[in-house]
Amino acid sequence: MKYRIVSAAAYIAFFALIFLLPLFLNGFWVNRVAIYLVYSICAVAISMSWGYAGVLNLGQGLFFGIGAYMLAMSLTLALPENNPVPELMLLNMEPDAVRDLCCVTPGSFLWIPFRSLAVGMIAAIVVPIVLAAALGFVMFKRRTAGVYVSIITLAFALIGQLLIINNQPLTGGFNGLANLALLDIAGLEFDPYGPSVYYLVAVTLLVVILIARYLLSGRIGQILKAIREDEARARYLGYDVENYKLFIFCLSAGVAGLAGMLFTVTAEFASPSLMATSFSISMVIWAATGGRASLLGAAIGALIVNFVGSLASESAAFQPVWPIILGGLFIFVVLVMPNGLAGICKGLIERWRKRDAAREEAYP
Amino acid sequence: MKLLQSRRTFIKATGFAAAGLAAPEILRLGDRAWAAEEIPVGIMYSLTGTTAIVEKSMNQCAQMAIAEINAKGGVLGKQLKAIIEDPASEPRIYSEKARKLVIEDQVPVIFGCYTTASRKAVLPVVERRKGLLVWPTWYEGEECSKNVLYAGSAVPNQQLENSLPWLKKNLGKNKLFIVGSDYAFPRGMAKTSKTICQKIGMEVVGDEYLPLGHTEWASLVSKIGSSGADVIFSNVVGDSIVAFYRELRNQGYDFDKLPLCASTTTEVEIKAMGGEYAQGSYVSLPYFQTVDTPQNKTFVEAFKAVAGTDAVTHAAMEAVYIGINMWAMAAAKAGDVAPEAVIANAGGLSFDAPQGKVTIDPENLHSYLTPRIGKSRSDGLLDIVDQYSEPLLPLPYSSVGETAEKRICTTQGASL
Amino acid sequence: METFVIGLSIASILFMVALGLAIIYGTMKVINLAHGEMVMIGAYVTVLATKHLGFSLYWCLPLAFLITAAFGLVIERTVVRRLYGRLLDTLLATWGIALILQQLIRIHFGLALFGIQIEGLGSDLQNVPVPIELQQSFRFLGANIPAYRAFVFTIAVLLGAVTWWLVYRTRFGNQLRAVSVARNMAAACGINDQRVNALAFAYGSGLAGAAGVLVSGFKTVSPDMGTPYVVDAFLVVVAGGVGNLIGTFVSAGILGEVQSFVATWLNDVYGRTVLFAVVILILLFRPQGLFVIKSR
Amino acid sequence: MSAAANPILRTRGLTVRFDSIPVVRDVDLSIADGELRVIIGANGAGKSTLLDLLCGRVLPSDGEIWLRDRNITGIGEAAIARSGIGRKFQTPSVFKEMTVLENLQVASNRQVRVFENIFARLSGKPSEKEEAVAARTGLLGVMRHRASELSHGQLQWLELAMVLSQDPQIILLDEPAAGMTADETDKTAELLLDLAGSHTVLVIEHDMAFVRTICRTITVLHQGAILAEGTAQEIEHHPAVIEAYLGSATLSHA
Repeated sequence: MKYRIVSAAAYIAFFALIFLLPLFLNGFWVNRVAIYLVYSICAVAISMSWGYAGVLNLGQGLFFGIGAYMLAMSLTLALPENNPVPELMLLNMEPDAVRDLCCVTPGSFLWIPFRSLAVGMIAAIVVPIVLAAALGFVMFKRRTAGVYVSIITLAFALIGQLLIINNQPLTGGFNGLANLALLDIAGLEFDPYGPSVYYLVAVTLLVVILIARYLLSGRIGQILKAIREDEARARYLGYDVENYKLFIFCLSAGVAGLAGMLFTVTAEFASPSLMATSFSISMVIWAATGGRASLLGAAIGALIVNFVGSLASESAAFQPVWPIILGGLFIFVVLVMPNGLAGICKGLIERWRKRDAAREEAYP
Repeated sequence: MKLLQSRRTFIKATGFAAAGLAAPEILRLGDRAWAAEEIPVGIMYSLTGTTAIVEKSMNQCAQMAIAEINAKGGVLGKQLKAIIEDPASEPRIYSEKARKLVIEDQVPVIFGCYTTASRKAVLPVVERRKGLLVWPTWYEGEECSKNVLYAGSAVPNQQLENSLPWLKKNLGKNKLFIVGSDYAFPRGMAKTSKTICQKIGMEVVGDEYLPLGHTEWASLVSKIGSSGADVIFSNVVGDSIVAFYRELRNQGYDFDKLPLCASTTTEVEIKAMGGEYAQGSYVSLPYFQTVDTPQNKTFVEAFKAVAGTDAVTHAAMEAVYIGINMWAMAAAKAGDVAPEAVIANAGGLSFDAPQGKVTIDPENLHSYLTPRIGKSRSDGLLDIVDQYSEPLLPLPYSSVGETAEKRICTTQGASL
Repeated sequence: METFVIGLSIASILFMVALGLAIIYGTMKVINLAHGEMVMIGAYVTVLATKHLGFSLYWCLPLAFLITAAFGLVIERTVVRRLYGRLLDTLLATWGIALILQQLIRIHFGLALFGIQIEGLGSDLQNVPVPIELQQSFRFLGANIPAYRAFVFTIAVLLGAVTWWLVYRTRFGNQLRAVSVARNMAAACGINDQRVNALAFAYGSGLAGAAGVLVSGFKTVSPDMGTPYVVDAFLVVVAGGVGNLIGTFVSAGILGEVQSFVATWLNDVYGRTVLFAVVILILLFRPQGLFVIKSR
Repeated sequence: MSAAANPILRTRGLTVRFDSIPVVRDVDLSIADGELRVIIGANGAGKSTLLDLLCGRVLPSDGEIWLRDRNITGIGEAAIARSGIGRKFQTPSVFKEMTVLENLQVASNRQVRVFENIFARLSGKPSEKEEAVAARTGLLGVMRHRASELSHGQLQWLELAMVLSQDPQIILLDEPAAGMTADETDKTAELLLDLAGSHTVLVIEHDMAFVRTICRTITVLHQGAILAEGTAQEIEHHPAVIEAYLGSATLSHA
């Protein structure tokens, strides 16, 4: 019972801090922390699939990147100068091509639905889910598990990144999409340096964590945990393990896509570098540092690692050794604190509980 | 703080948050006042990550240029104070660091970026927050921002208008194969090349792209061999270059029989692959270490004093040097370091750079540069075999048909 | 024909890197994400040995093998050993090792912080002199064959053969296979499974180091050169069937050829895409890989 | 061979080969509703593989498995489990990091599809059924303990309890008394006898003494094929069995 109280208190304290923070920050820091909160959402997504179900996706960056691209496409078209055809296509079209989105470059018709902002926002979540479903279906139906999943998702993300770079007339290629309108929903303009975007991100993080917690503390969370513990046993109890994995894989991809979409709003660009292996693995380390099996822990881990990282890179003394510290952190977390910061806290509470229990026994 | 308070529409809707605006300034982290006698300037070249190889030397050169300016009394009587950030070769971090420089440190100018991808990530920041980026690298053009000073950066027409006709006339070559890394610059170069080739009667027999950082060139090199090309134009970038040249040698190609002209192979890459692999190949850039001007002699000496005797100077680095100096000139002329003032006064300024005279075009804020062709020697430097007597007009949109008569990028912006 | 030869040479590099990975993965089910860094270290050993010791490329092969094997041994002893049975965690820890190794090269093992620079280290690209006889190319069966690639192919086959002999014809190999099939049983039979693990890890790393020497001669040497190799090599191992050297050999051949042919017809991006698709297909229809040792 | 009047489980010509070596050969098995059947045989006789076949872990190379009038060959472990076959392994396989109650909750939840579970809430208290099963297996006192804290015998019972909460029609048990103390073994035997009748139980066992205490019908597997079937007494005097095992002395220690 005590653990529950402590955990609830931790949630409240964290979100109180997050919601009050902008009062003390200037535009730059509001924006920077907002981006870190976006990363927190990524870490939560990793925690959902890895921490709760043992599915370690090392290609999460692909889903994040796709989410970013989907909204970025809509925001590109929202600029008046990008109508009827975005500049990137004018630069890449054949000289005699028709200047219309239907056929200015091969595949440009795919952009047509993105004239609507709503489509962009929905696609940012749905497209990652659909892709994850397709990949997950193939993987899980074939009983691919453990490290195989990790490596296949990693390779999948690499290919996705290459294809986006390779199709410059359609995607903007290596440079990505950077000339974007501000997000504007029903006249409400979201300024990346103001509290509007910050609170958009913070509220989304809150909602994501609450929903994820609601789901995962219910029956499905228990079943996923069981699958993580012993897949075969779950199967002999009649559970279609593949479907459960597929479910959490897709859910996690959808959350990553949502985070990607918010990244576009906050950082004002989408680029294939978001799909790089190193970025995907960073997400995992954020979650691992904070505690893979704790949604709040993962979110906090993302904040801490990024914050310390940016400070280190801004100090001349730390800058050259920061990658070594980061690498060391990987090893340290894995060897010494596999359940991350949250694990340490849980351990402390457990000890506290046991001490209390012992005391109660001693003095009945 | 004035800049920061624009666009706060949402905030007014929430009284809770509006209270935040009234919070004492002292509580706001990170605001700091600069000593009145110093002007902070941002320097943002990657010190880590994949492009650090080149960007490190650009960082050194930028610091050197700032030290020189300060030694001469600074800008408007104030010393420049460099704030150095490491964007780690990642557009994501470029964007973040640019925000820090523009908003938090409130620098009036950022000298930085090397790849177009990084510039594109920085662009929204400087455009929306009314900052100024001084961009150094030769690139594909196709950009006409009024918050970027393209000082010293060549655009495709300045690398191609000289070299392609030269290959045809002096070497008698007619069939061109274009290779490049897979991104906007090589593709833009290829488009401009095709336009020029059509005009001068050369045939483009193929253009192929490989992902950045790709090092397996065997298939592509053998494709060049079977394409019937008699000359190669390379827009390959970064570490792929080494593998590409080595593969050409391994498959038995000879630059005397099948010449190669490159747009991005600088002294740095040649040093890395070993001079003997590049020997005999051509490069088209406005600057080589071997350029024979008094300014260059001092520039090379000064840089070697900073970076060591076996350091090489190269075009991107020279462009950094040009950019910083021209920014200082523009600020001096404007009597102000504010980005709008600097931009408004940059047009028409000339600077005696190591490569010769460089002038900013008032229409598109790009630079008149002197096109040159160098031929690699075995020691890794290049002999200049051809150069224009006058700097050439920059046409950033030459890939989509911009000409001196029909400008696409003007003071009004780009009209495609 | 030339496309085929190119495929073979892509395959030989893939094979050399994958072979080490296959042994490590087969024995202890650990995926070493720092395996690419072993390739990188091999390449840097070549750079340093040719620059400072005047070694020729040939002599760098055994030297790099020994040095990377030593690195492998240290990694196994200090980190990997503590993580047996925690596969996903090993993945992360070895990625951390990879980061550290790369950065150590960039900052000259930390000496740069004290102002000491070693020529051949740092974040620059490096170059390795290739013996002149390997810079030629010759004609064979009507195709133009680069000597260097023929050399790479020969070494790959040679190392493959040595490894095969080692695994299937020696006492160590017996122990290795015993451990990979049934660790506890092997341990119960008096095999020192920890020692076998350590040796296997070192040997696998050494192979990667040797591959690094070969790579250094025709590709780029830089601190982050190794990263792309791991994923490709792992795909080869998976497609070939885990714990099966012949499978690794054949799948490296097939994947190398696939990439080469598609790259020639379309381009290298699609080459890689198809390669990945082929691996997925293999997993779909033969989840155990091309060659399977069936067991209960 | 065996001809139960109303078989709940039948196999026809069940065969499996590993690397073309047959491990189970042409097994025709027929188990009556409510029967308690024991399968014995030497090491490598194919006993565990036979159970693996029945629960879908191993696919047969030939032959069919019928559960009442449904062919369940090759429909997958989860589907087989859902159709009413529960399996307990020789080394207990439970969810170690979860509490006993959680283990039982996962097992007793019979709505196994993803969408039935997304919004399902958990109760912090055991349901009646879970409590009953726990009482039957003597786990009531340790409901809140993590499975990893249990003794070996308790783990065996926990797994059995999980199989029971599945409401299976048939329970497959692989050496349920392995590694138990004499006391625990007796309790297990009692439990099995208790189960028979209400459930159909198929047990693999090595320990002939244990077999005698629980058993009605015995099937002897030898080199993957059925050698004999009958009561304990019949089996111990069956000439083929005696020949195969070089005398009943060996068999009793097999």
